[in-house]
Amino acid sequence: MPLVLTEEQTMLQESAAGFLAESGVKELRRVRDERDPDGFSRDLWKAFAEMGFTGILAPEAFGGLGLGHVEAGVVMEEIGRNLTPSPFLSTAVIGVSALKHASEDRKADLLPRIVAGDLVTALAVDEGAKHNPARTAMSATRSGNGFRLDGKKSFVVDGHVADLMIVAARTAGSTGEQDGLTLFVVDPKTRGVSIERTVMVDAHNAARIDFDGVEVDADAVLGEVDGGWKLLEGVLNAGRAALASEMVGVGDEAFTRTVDYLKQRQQFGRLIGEFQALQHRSAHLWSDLEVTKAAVLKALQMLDEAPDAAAPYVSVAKARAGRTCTLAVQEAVQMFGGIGMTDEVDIGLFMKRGRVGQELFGDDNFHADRIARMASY
Amino acid sequence: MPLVLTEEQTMLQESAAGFLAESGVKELRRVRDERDPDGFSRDLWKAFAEMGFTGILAPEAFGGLGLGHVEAGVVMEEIGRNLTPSPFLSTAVIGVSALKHASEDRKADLLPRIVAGDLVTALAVDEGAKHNPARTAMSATRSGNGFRLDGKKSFVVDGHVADLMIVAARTAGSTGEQDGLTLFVVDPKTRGVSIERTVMVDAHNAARIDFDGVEVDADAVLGEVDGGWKLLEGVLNAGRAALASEMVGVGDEAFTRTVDYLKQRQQFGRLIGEFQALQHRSAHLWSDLEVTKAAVLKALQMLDEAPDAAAPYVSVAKARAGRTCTLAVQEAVQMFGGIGMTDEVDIGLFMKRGRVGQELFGDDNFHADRIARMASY
Amino acid sequence: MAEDLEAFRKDVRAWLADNCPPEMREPLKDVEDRCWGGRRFKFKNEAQKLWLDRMAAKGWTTPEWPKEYGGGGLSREEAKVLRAEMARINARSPLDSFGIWMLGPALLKYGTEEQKQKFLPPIIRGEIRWCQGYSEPGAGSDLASLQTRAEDRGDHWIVNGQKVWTSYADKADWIFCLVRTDPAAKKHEGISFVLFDMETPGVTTKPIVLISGNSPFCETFFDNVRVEKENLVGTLNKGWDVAKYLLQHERTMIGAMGQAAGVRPLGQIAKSTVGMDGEKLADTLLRTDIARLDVDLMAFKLAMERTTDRIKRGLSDPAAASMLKYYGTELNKRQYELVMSVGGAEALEWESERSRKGDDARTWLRTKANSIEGGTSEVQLNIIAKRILNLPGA
Amino acid sequence: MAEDLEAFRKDVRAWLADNCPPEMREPLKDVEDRCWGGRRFKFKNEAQKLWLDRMAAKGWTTPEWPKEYGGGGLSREEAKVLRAEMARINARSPLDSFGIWMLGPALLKYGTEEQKQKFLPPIIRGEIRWCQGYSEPGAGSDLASLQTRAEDRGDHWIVNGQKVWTSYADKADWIFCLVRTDPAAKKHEGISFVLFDMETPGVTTKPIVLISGNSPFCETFFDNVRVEKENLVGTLNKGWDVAKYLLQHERTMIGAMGQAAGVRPLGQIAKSTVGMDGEKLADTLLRTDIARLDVDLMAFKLAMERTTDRIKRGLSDPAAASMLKYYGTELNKRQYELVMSVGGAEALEWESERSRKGDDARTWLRTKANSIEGGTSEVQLNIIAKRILNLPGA
Repeated sequence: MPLVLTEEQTMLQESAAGFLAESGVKELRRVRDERDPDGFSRDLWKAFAEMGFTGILAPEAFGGLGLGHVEAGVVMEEIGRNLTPSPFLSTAVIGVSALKHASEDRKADLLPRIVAGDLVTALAVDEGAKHNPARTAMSATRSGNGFRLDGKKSFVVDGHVADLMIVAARTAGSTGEQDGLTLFVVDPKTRGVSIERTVMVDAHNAARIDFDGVEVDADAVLGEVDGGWKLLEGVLNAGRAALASEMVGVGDEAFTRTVDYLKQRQQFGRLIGEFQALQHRSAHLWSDLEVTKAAVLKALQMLDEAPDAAAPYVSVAKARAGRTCTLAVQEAVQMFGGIGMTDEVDIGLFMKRGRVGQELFGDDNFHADRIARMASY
Repeated sequence: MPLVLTEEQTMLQESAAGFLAESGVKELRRVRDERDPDGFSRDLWKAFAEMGFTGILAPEAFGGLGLGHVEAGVVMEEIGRNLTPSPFLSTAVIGVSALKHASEDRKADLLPRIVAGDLVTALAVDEGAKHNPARTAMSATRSGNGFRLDGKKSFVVDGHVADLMIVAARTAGSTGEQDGLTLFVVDPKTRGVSIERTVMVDAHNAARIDFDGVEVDADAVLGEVDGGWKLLEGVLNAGRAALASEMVGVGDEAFTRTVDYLKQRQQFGRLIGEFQALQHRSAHLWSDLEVTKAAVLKALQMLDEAPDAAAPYVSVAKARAGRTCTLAVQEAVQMFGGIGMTDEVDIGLFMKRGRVGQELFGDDNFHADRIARMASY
Repeated sequence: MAEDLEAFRKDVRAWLADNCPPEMREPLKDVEDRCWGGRRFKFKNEAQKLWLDRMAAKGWTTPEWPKEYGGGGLSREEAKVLRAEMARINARSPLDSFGIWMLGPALLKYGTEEQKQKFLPPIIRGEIRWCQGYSEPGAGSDLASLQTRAEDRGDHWIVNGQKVWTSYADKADWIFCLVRTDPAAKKHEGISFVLFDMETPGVTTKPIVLISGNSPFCETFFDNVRVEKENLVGTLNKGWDVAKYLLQHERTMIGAMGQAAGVRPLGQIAKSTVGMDGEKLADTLLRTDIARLDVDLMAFKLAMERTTDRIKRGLSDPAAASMLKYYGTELNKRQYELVMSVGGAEALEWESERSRKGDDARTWLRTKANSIEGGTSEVQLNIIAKRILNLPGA
Repeated sequence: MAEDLEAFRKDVRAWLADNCPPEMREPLKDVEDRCWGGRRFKFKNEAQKLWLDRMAAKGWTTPEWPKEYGGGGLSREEAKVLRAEMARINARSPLDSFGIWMLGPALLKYGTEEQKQKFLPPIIRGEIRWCQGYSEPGAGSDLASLQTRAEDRGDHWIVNGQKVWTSYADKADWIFCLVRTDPAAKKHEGISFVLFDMETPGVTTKPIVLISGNSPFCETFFDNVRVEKENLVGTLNKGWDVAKYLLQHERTMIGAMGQAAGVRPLGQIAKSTVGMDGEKLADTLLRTDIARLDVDLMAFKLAMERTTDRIKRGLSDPAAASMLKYYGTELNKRQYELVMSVGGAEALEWESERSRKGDDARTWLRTKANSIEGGTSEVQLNIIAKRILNLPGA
């Protein structure tokens, strides 16, 4: 597969770019400043559905477009450029990737509602301050016909607006082990579930969720009991690659705005873009972005073509996206100077989103570490 | 103690600078190109003695100057600037630091000969490719009235010209433990010692030494049996700080020559020093060197004033010197361009010495790791 | 000498034990807990006011300033002892003040005797709060191109123009300000350094909301503001000298900020967020970054010490302040990137109690300004290239 | 299509099995083992010559060059299969050649039919070894200021001047060379791209000893050297176009060098030099640097692929080659710093068998030239700033 978008993918990119640029960064400001209770616009999400975006990964049999991760990544990149708050990552990417492993009945029930923009999902996996799924401690003990869930989850994207949660819990083994994990589909309205929305630095959705003796039926299990690791990793990898794509959008847009600014701002009687030191730093950053774009596209392609071999590519993509986006937003703020420190200008918003994207589903350290582990050193 | 040289130390610096600049980098070239069997000039070493440098750390009672590590560092920095091959580090710094712990008789025998420039010593501690004294595996087993040494040492500075070796061996405990090490004073001519000179990239002295059933008397022990760790660490710290000082000299001289070159070399119709990108990189490097100089001077002062508390300062100094010197020589070669790649110009010699200095007695990773261990994280 | 110091230490310790209220030995809960003084300042509690008054009475809000103006008159060594003893009991700073950090040193060097008598005591006692009027919309790094005009009206000037990045202008009582007194002169010439009351008619301020969510800075507008000529500091049209002197103070201060902040050791915090694997942090990459930062923080602290010691010996480099400013602020930014990395998801929370209302995140964002304010990193590098390295065209 | 490729793969595999001598499947012991061809080349052994001749006969020393000149005539996909199959059996490159890497592509684009007929076949067969005459003592990065003059004498030129950094000029048979044919024109104008035999009277060479101890480059002197006009490539006075085209090839090649070198995975080597602590390298800081390098190496490999794919789609960026050159060479330098770090004291030995005669150290030193030759990193960044980012004055 050549490392370029196909014609269809390029068309999708253009349509996503046009659609999302309409509301642009203003939408994030609205959500933040109005303290929107949902943290995103239901109308805009419906428009996502009308554009077909919600169903990119869903099979055609369930109303979706039956496209792949490359296409999802294309949309994510434009979301990144516009900092659009939406449940696209949690629902259209992660939710659909997870629910593909559900029973036919459940798929027939849930997927069309996701595609229609009527159902939001959330993945509850992290428990500590840092992403580390193998360290899942939350317990799921057999109880009656099903399981009883006890534990705490944090950094659950769209957790406070989710109609349905996918929850990783431990049915066997001990903290730190990959074996013994099981995924559950849980209704957030179940007794014992308490949800606290956590307002984040980037004004995107996240929540902490407590599970206190939450009873679920046996058919809440997604995949196999004790064998949830592989499924979870697959779902996470889909999320990581999509997020990497979003971060390329964030970093690239911050970079583009910075280069534009360099061509306008005067200091010492010259355009600051004339200063060679800034030229070299910009040229380095452009190179860095190009290399990262290749890594991210490859990861998305691998998820479509050879998902079982995708893990190292996904880690390279997420690690690179984390570092490159960080560099891009740092250079942006520094080159904008004082004005870049003000809330009036958008640049700071890119820095904030970049930071959250870096942390979500494993930062660059987590993923470089994974590369080292895979090579067993 | 203020972080500046005293008047006396400044005078010493000036005299060392003048003395060593006389032969300058030419001396290293001579040693290398003539394949000097000693790897240094005996005459020059005698001149070191006449200047009093050999006795800087030796007590006055034994003919030395009774000065401190700051003064030794002052000389080392000038050695670095001129890349002077000499046994100053192995003998006047490390040898004297170690032999200060010998019996009065032995001190009376050895120290005056060192001060006179008649005796060269070598410390044999490393065994693997990377510095790691706790991993010492070489064994010293009780045998008759003394010990029997078996094992291999590498990267022994001045090992092939030493008149006397200080050898770390294990009398108890196992590899990786600090307890159970003992230091021995060994005559290189003892039966069972075989020495291979290893020609190094920087044309400075080093050797591999095999000990095959080498018998030594009980009074060969320096310090206490099984309790050599603290003594060894003290001696190594003296060597590390002195080496850090040498590396400041190497890096600073490479930097000075580079800045001079920037003011002479024309490209694109301008002096290359006019290009802002090179100006900023040079200014950064100057700042980096200033910070490192502070760290190195402090380490030397601590060795003189509070040696038991010196370890973290020594590690900061050696780690900083390693990184800064590496950056300095890299920038030097890049800014000199093609001509910097030729043997005709000296810059490459600074890069080579910088690399060896980085590796000797622990590179910057080793020492940053030590800082982390001291803070137990 | 050493004995005198020990005696002094004993006295200080005893005095602090008696005079520092227990509430003032608690760590700051947030930035709101800092004492800035000034005409309109609202003390958090009785203890805060007591602590300020007692310290001010001894002159210890400015330990090294001359006694004649109300300062402590301490030697550098004694001041060090005082700081050490305060640190020992975790005593809070009695007074944070741009008057102390910035204007004071400039007045001591360039002020007339009358100006010193008039302005220094209220600074020391925390009665007048000052702000700085340097930057303008078109003149950020390029201060010399500033436009605020002061028209000569005999015994006073009439000032018109606009400043930005005036720290706490909305809370300050007086401003020290660069104005152009000779419009014909170019660049660095024709600028003067003047002082005036923020309540003078024609002065208005508008807070700037920062990405950290805070508003420590303002835009400040001058519309026919009357400034008395007696409030000129230094020579007419030579305000640039005063500003440069003062900038050096500011640079050293900003460079040192990360040090003063007293960040908890990252290695220890990381233990709880990433866990241990034997004797090492389980995230070995994070451990690497923390260890390398610790090496550099320690080295930078020593570099600050060395610079002070070199200045004392008359060995100061012309651009030492630029070096400390550049290196210190870049280091501080790196430190706070790691604070965020160590804090993980928790540090990203913006309003929760758990995250102390986003304290880490807000401080992280705030550090990004360190390498911009008081002369950008790029400007510092230019200065070093020119004044230290003498590179052509720098 | 895919089936055709599979059939081709089978054929290649069988042919290689029959035709690649076992000696040519051993890793290179040192650089001396490489086959450069040329009139004066001494083959190491019979197998080396056999391997070259067999591959040349198939045109597979230049798999994608047209068959009419003796090339392989393969499609890009087929060439990829050939490389993969060669890699599978660790087959050595049959021929290293600046003729293949650099001159050939330029001739294919700018050469006349006669020039192609004359020069390409001997390149493919390894009969003529070429060197490059670009840089001059005063014109390193600033190629346009070159001074070597070619005086018009009707059917030929007389060339006088000096070149530096001529790769293996002392071993090459012919040179491709930039000379100034119009001394009145300025900078990039008035330069022509010409070819001539190194045995022409008036050509002398002098090897340059490098810091690696090797001498792959020479100074080359031209003293009234006669060059036939038929050996002009491209248009008179427009040699800059040819040079630029060729530089792009060179850049991509230099950028890719680290990849092609086939360095052993550092993580594995480090296991033996620093040991393991559980499942991780005992030196966690070294582990960090290796892991980050591995991430970047993998990403860079993908960036090269992507660039090729983009060019095929007509999406090439004007300065993509500059990006690959800049990024690849800096990465390669970083990689070799780590090679030295992983190798420790052993890698510092310069002559021992143990260190393969200082192979790591010499290669490490050699990599420092990567970011200088073929346009420095600084020049690449200038090009990107100008051609991609359109920054003012770049």
